Amino acid sequence: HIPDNDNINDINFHTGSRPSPSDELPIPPLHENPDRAFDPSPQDLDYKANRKMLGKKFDRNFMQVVKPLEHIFHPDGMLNIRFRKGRPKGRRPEFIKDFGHKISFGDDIVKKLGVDKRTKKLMQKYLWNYTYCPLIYKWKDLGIRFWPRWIKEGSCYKGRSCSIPPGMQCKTKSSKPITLLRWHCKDWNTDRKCSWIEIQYPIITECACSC
Amino acid sequence: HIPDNDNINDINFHTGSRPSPSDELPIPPLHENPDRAFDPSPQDLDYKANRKMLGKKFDRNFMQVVKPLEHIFHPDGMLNIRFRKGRPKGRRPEFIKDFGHKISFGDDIVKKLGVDKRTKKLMQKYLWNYTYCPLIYKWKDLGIRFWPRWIKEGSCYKGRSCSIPPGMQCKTKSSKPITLLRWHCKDWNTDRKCSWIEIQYPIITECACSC
Amino acid sequence: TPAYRYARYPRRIRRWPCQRKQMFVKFKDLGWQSWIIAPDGFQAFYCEGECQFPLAAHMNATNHAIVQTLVHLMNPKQAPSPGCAPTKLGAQSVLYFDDNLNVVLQKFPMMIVKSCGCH
Amino acid sequence: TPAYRYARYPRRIRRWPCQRKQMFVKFKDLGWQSWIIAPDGFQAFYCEGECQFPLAAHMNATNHAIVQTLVHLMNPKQAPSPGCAPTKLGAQSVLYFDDNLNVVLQKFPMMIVKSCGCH
Repeated sequence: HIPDNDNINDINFHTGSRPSPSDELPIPPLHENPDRAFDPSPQDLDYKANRKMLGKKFDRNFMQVVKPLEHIFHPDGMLNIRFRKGRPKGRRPEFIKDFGHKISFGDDIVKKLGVDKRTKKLMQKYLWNYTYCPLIYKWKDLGIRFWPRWIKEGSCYKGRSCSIPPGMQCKTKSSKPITLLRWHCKDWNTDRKCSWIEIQYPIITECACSC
Repeated sequence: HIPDNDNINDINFHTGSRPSPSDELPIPPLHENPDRAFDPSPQDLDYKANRKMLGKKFDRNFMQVVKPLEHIFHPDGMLNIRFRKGRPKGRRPEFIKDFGHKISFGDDIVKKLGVDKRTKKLMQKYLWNYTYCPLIYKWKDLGIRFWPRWIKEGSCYKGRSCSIPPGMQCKTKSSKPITLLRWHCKDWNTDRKCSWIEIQYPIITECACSC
Repeated sequence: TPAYRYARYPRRIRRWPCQRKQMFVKFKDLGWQSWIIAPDGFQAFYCEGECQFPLAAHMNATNHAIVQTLVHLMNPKQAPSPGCAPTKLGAQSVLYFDDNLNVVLQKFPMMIVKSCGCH
Repeated sequence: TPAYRYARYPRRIRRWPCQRKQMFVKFKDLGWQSWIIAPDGFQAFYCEGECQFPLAAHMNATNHAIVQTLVHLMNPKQAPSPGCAPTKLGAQSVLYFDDNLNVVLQKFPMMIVKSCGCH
């Protein structure tokens, strides 16, 4: 069955004859062919020209051409936490909102929390902080074939377990792509003209507690 | 390397040439050869003789010769919960004892629970109940080749998730063996004399919340 | 080496695709009736068959198997086609003599082939 | 059938035990340079070799493979010896054209053989 909008590059078109990607993050580093013939030369690294090529997609929060100061001061990354009124900024998770309801086992055994509304809210706030999975941002050098070459990668804080009872860990929940330029030689043939192409690089933007 | 106490039946002695068991519970039902020649006859089912064979190992709490009343009244099993002072009977889990400590992210961000000791104990009690994994006992008929043929099996309550955030489930934590008799024909040859042998059957005795 | 080529280039005949086949195992045939009390045997199945391009969807081929299939097609000398192996295995309960010569009932994982695929 | 016997009873020659071997895959050789931007190739490895009794510990044989090995030894007509297949596979990052013709960097799981065993 060949679909109407037949796209020969459609990975689904080739099911069984092409490998399939996964959405999982983080991704292992891209393995680079060490031959320097595939590197851009100094004239290809012109800031103005490349900046113009990216246009509006250039996002100074996530990419830099030279080694960022933040990387020099925080080489192991920076915790990205924002609190508001003593608990994490953002929407309250459903399980926090539902916390404190009657616990029932079978038909006749019921256990209540037994505290007033104000105390219940204090407890919810504590659990919200306890189960919160903050992001860690760390600058990474992708190498000369990417432009800009420094990007701010997100990862999930992996300290103590984020659940009660312990057992679950902070893991990737959401991501978004940032646009970069990649120096590419068609067919990996240096006789051909090499050029910059636009690519999408995934950045982890949210973490959540899970098994 | 052949050990001094060379036991030819030692499963480790045959590593690589024999399959290995696992401690996981529950176990799937034993598949029985349907040929009735391998069943005990009425004279082999004499209560007095078999009871004497088992001796002290007969445990009326876990085994019965005829269909138990409990099975007629509770065919889907009975929840085995015991509470004391409003929380589960038994030792307080470590993570409940530790609940309420300061939460820290990195070096300078710290969140406290902010309630008095009495309220903290109320919260701990609630969480203890919430994360509690009770046992369910259900009578099961093992068939005529086991004596007694009815045993009380344990399983773990699988309702809502037992963790905060949700994600973990109640799973087997501990088990103990009960001793039963098994009607066995040596080499599965009915020309040979068949007899009762003592066997150990695993019963789940404790459940805990885990990924 | 000749043997290598022998294994790689079999006679051009029609072969069956990778699939699950029956294999009823009688413990007595393996000499295991001395340590296994029950059951006396079980249906273990096994996997056998070819993994050739293009791999059908139900072959549950890993990404690596897809790559290897194509490498073999382009250049049989570089690699054989992937093997037909179990992709899912189920457990079997066995009543047997343990290390202490007690007869115990335990679960033996990964004893029965549930499905086969190209790996 | 003769073909069946042919596959099962190869010439009695010395064969290598199940092991991991190198297989460097160049995407250009597979015609994949049109949809894969980078890398230009990778070391995928593959598994090949015999699974004969007794299976060595590092073969990471499943319980089923142990049973099948013995069945084959006792009666080669009933089943072949187990296959040598990957027991552990690793991921590879790839920069490629997706369905929307955007060039994206994504993880492709189970691309590289880490270890082989009898399955």
